[in-house]
Amino acid sequence: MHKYIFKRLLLLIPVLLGVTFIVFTIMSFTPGDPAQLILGESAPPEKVEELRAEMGLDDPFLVQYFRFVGNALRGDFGRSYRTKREVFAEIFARFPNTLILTIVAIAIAVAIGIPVGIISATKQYSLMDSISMVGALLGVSMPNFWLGLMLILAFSVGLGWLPFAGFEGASSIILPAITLGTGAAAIITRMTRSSMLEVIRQDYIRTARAKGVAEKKVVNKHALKNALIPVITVVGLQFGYLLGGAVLTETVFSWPGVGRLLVEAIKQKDTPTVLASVVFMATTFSFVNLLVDILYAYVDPRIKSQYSK
Amino acid sequence: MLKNKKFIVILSAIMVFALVLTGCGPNNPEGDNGGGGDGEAAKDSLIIAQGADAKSLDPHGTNDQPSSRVSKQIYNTLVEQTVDMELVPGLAEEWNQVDETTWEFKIKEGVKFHNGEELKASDIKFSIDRMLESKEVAHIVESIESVEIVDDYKIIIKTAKPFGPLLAHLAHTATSIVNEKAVTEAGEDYGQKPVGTGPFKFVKWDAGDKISLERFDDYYEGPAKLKTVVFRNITEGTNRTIGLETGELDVAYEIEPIDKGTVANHKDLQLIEGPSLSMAYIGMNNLKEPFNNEKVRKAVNYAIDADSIIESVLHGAGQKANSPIGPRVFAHNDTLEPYGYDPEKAKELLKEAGYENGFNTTIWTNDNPIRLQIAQIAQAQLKEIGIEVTIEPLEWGSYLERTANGEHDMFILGWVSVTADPDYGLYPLYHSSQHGSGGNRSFFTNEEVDKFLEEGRVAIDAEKRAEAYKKAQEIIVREAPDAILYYQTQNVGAQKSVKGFQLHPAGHHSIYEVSFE
Amino acid sequence: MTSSIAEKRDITSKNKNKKRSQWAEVWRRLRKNKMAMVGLGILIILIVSALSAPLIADYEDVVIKQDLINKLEEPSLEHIFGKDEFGRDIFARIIWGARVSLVVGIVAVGISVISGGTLGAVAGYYGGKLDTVIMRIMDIFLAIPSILLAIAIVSALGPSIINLMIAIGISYVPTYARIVRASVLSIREQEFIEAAKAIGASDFRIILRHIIPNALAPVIVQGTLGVAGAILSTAGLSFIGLGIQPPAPEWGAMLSTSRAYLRYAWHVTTFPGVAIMITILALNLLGDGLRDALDPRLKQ
Amino acid sequence: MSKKELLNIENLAINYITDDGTVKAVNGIDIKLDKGETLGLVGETGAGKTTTALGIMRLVPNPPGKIIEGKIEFEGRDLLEVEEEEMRMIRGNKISMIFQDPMTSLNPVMTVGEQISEVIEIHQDLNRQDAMKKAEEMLELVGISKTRSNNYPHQFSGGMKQRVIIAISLACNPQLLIADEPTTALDVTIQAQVLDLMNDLKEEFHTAMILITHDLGVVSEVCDKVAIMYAGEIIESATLKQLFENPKHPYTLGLFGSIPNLEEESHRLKPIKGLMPDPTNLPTGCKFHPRCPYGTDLCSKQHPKAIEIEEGHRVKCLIYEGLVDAEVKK
Repeated sequence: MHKYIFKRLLLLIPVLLGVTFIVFTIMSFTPGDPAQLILGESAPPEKVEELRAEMGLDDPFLVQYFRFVGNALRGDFGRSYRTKREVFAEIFARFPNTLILTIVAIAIAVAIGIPVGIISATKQYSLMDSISMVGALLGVSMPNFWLGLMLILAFSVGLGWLPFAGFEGASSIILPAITLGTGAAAIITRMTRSSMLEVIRQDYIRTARAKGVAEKKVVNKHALKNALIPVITVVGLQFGYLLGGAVLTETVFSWPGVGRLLVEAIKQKDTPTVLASVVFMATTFSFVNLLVDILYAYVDPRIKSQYSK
Repeated sequence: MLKNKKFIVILSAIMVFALVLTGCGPNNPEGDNGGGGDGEAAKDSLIIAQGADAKSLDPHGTNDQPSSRVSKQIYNTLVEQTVDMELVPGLAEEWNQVDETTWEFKIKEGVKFHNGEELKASDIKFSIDRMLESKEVAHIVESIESVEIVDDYKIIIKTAKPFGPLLAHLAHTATSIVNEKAVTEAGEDYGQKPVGTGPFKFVKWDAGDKISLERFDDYYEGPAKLKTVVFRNITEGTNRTIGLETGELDVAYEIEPIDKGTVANHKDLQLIEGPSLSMAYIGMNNLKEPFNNEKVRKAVNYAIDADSIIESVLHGAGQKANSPIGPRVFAHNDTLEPYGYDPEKAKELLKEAGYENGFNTTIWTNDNPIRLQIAQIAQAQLKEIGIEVTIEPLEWGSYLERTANGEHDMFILGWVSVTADPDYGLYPLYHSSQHGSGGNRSFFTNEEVDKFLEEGRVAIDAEKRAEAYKKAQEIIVREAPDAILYYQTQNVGAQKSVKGFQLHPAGHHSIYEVSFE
Repeated sequence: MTSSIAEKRDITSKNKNKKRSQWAEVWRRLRKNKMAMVGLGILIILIVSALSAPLIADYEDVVIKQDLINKLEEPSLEHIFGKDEFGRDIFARIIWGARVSLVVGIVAVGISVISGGTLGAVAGYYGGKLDTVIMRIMDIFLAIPSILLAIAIVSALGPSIINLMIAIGISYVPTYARIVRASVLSIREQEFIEAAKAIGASDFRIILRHIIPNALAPVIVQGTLGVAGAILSTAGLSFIGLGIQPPAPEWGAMLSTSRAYLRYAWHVTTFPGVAIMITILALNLLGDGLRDALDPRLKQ
Repeated sequence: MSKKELLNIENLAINYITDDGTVKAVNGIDIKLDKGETLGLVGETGAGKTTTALGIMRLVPNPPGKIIEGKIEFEGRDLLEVEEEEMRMIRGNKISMIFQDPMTSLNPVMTVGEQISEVIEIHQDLNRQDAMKKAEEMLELVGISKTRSNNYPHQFSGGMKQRVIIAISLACNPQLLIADEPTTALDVTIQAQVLDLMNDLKEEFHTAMILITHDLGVVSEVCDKVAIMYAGEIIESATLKQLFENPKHPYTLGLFGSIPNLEEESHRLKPIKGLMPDPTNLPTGCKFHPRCPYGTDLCSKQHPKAIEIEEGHRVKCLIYEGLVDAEVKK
């Protein structure tokens, strides 16, 4: 198992190299001159040239890339073109906000999705099942920025219960997390339901029933653990998806997260910020994947024995 | 079983890591952010929302509006510009012009920086030298050749050539005076650790979220009335209004046009409106067919109904422009007649120019929603005279780069004459030396205009300058290198309990006088 | 020798027959799924109205023609969905918007299916180093959140309908590569592939004729849901200012540009929002139905 | 009802109601079983054997399955009448079942020890540790080292898994064991071992057993009585001896004809022609008539009654009702 984890961590290196290379390429070979952007709408060409040279933008592409890699290996991601701030400090200030938003959102999604999915699977074709499935379908169908705007109107303007924006204490996370988590909740509900329906048909569930195991226990002990295996994958995938997709929610709620920083940085061709944010995201994403795989092993002994090999 | 234990250890390690990370997030619930106009007696904390986070609080490191709005509270400039655009002493007590290129400034004594240092002539020399080194703001002070320290409270500024608008430039927020020691100590991180002489000192910056300032008790003009000021970053325009309504914000900049009525009619809120120094225009590439033909450019001017744009896009928050610089800017030429909306005349001009059947062209814009709307209206109106326009939204980066390269046909941009001096408002946009990235993206070339703009720049005598600029405006409007649309009215929404808030036409409003009733 | 070839051929042709009847079987099962048929029905209505949009409203005179005096007009008999902030008929824009949204969704998914599918098929079929290289590259793409990849690509290429489709398409390539690779791996081991190899069919032919049709089921399901995802992604991109060029009507852009009017003119956001929801709902219902219908374990 | 009688099924009918039509899986069957006795339930795939077994356990999946009528008397009580909770206390305790496929019948995420001890915990008043101890004993009993009780199913071979299942089913010393083709999924060599083990344990615990199989060879080794099922009906039932020496029903004869017999010289196997009828569309009259070499017009119209031709030997065929004239030969 250790060996497996080590191997996976090792794999992160080529992935990060690849990710940065792709992003660096996109940032370098597309129109838009960072120097021009820094200097704004009125900047004499010589000034722009001067700044380009100073920023090292005139060096060959590969030189620039490897300079970045070299510095990054020493923990130096450089300074933002826009804010002049150390990119690492900036991201470290904002990434946790995105992470906490995503974690709360996924927690809400799991807390809703799994129980509702189970209930709706065990009571297949019941009213409860229909209601939750319709709810789940609406959940995945709604553009989430729209949902967010309406939640603000309902809970901040209408009822005055919750803050409308920003990160001002614990209550401000509720609306953005719901906005971000709704889609995932819906997907997890559907996945849990179908996985549960699948598992409940299995022979070993029949065996359990034939042993006289109470129905409740059949569901919670025998079926659930098996049904969770594909659900864990989905939760992991959704986590990654939410982490990246948080940008819309962050914009609606003026959430000080890294998604908004990244979009802003992409638009402003702030390459150091873009690279560092993507590295952070990709690393987190890979960690989540690893966590999912470890959880797998925890739930499914077959997979565990595979890892040990 | 043992394996399970290991698993739990790993899992908890990851959880702890996540918690540590998240623990770094803000966890200081704002104590008193309510009080939507209910007049709490002791309220002395102001929360202001603007649409973007400041980039840097190093005034010499950036020249963007969101940063200036915060910097304005932290720093002072030698000369200051009142809300009526009058130049008054700031850190300089008085000044006089020794000769055409030499200015002597006497600096106020006893001015303290937030770090306790006293303001000395050396700080001013250091600041101006630093500006000259800065890529971002050097153009504002580029006329300055040298700063000489006479004594601790007297300096002499020399310009290479006579430079008329020097005082206005020294009032620009980008010429804020910084403390040499603080800058040296903070090094590259100065943008996050600003130290100025202003009425509020910097406390904390939650990146992307808010900047907290605190009253500076040793402010040389006496302490401000508010104890703390927080600048929050609320991106969505409609949400700023919502924040005012819920009482979570005290002041919100740039209320969306559609929301103005809501704020104005709200029992606890007030809408403060006033002129600004910004102008919006549709540029045309004067080097490219068919816009190299003056008649075509004029036809475009006649075809576009600026009033309907002001009405539907800005909900009336604008004034039809008759010149590239607005009435608040020095030497605005108020005798010029704006092109009226006259599609018939436009068609006639097109016919004269040989485009009886119109032509196809493109209009570029960035993703600014106002500009996108203008583009759509312009598209519809130009269609009336037979010009088929395709709208191409571009990313800001490529927009700047490609318009600088002259790849465009038409484009939409705006310009703010921050210094309220025509040099700032006209030179970059219309002088032939500024083609492309310099700011003249219409590639307008007119020797006479060049001459007048240079004249206005070097002349010291106000009347002489005014005359040159008025003539320049006349030619520019006549030759119509672009279609000037409107001067934008700026607005701010605030709780009714907020008193003493005054709009500054340049967009960065001083909070010094603000208080709660 | 000859007999063995004949035999193999027999197997392949039998397999083909099996295929045909299999699709009939899928359709039979799908038809019985009421929800899936509702979804399919909605989609057919959408497609028909998208195709007949020019008959319903003229693009130049209704869809993009502004009427600033009557902007934000409430729904009425004449304009059943009301008018938008430029005084354009929302109903007409939604009908025309169906074209844009469906085309964007389908083409984007087409791009990801074709490129992802090819990569996945090649990786799965040849295995070995080629597989490793392709899949590692896919892993790299997967590690970049897809919406961010799309944002980067659109902002690099500039927002236009084609770039939007390319961006969304590329960002989902790894998903399809993985799906196709997985099913190819399982199909590769099956006997009829051995048989086809034995009669000397080229790799290309085997992939095209045997592997791809057999790997189609999961791709169809994922693709149906993918169209829904692409429509939502387009809406999201519009929201952060990377949508398609105005004044072309696209639901996401309609929804996001009119969000400022949400509180004052309910109809301006409601109709495009509902249009998106119904479409996504229909695609999901159909996708779920297809999943069930294509799942051999449910055959009983 | 004799004192020895354990199970008495009368006129049991089970349907599966699907969109494609109603499947009459079990169609009015009667089974009697005494304590300690072994009944072989023989038939082709789809004859309704497994459904019968699930019916006894009351585990017919509902929907789509439904017990339409009949009674299942176990120790004198009709199982179709008892409460679900009580039924649960019977399952795994008084009646237990071994399923066909050992590969899928064990929960992959629980250790085999847990899976055995669970049944003990439910039905016997033992705490977890004691139950586990008992489970380990059971493992030893079926020939698996108790050290492996912490292992998961995937670490066992098919035969071993079936042994685990046998351990589960016998852990509570049931009165009746239903074994649904317990060896079909196993290798031939393993089959014999597993069968022997079951037989030994059954003898040891005095358990009655219903052995579901399509293998007459297995039946001859293990069973006391045999019932032949065809299309949801028992068409012939008899003692082992009666049936093997004197099979009556043309279908039974067909079954014998389709297995090679080493003792008798026979030149060719005679498989039963045709296929099992479509369960949603069963033939009228005698269900076997389309495939029956003696089938007549009447066979397609009249449903045969069960005729007892000697004590304990019942046949459902119009020939033995005297309505069809034919001489049935091997």
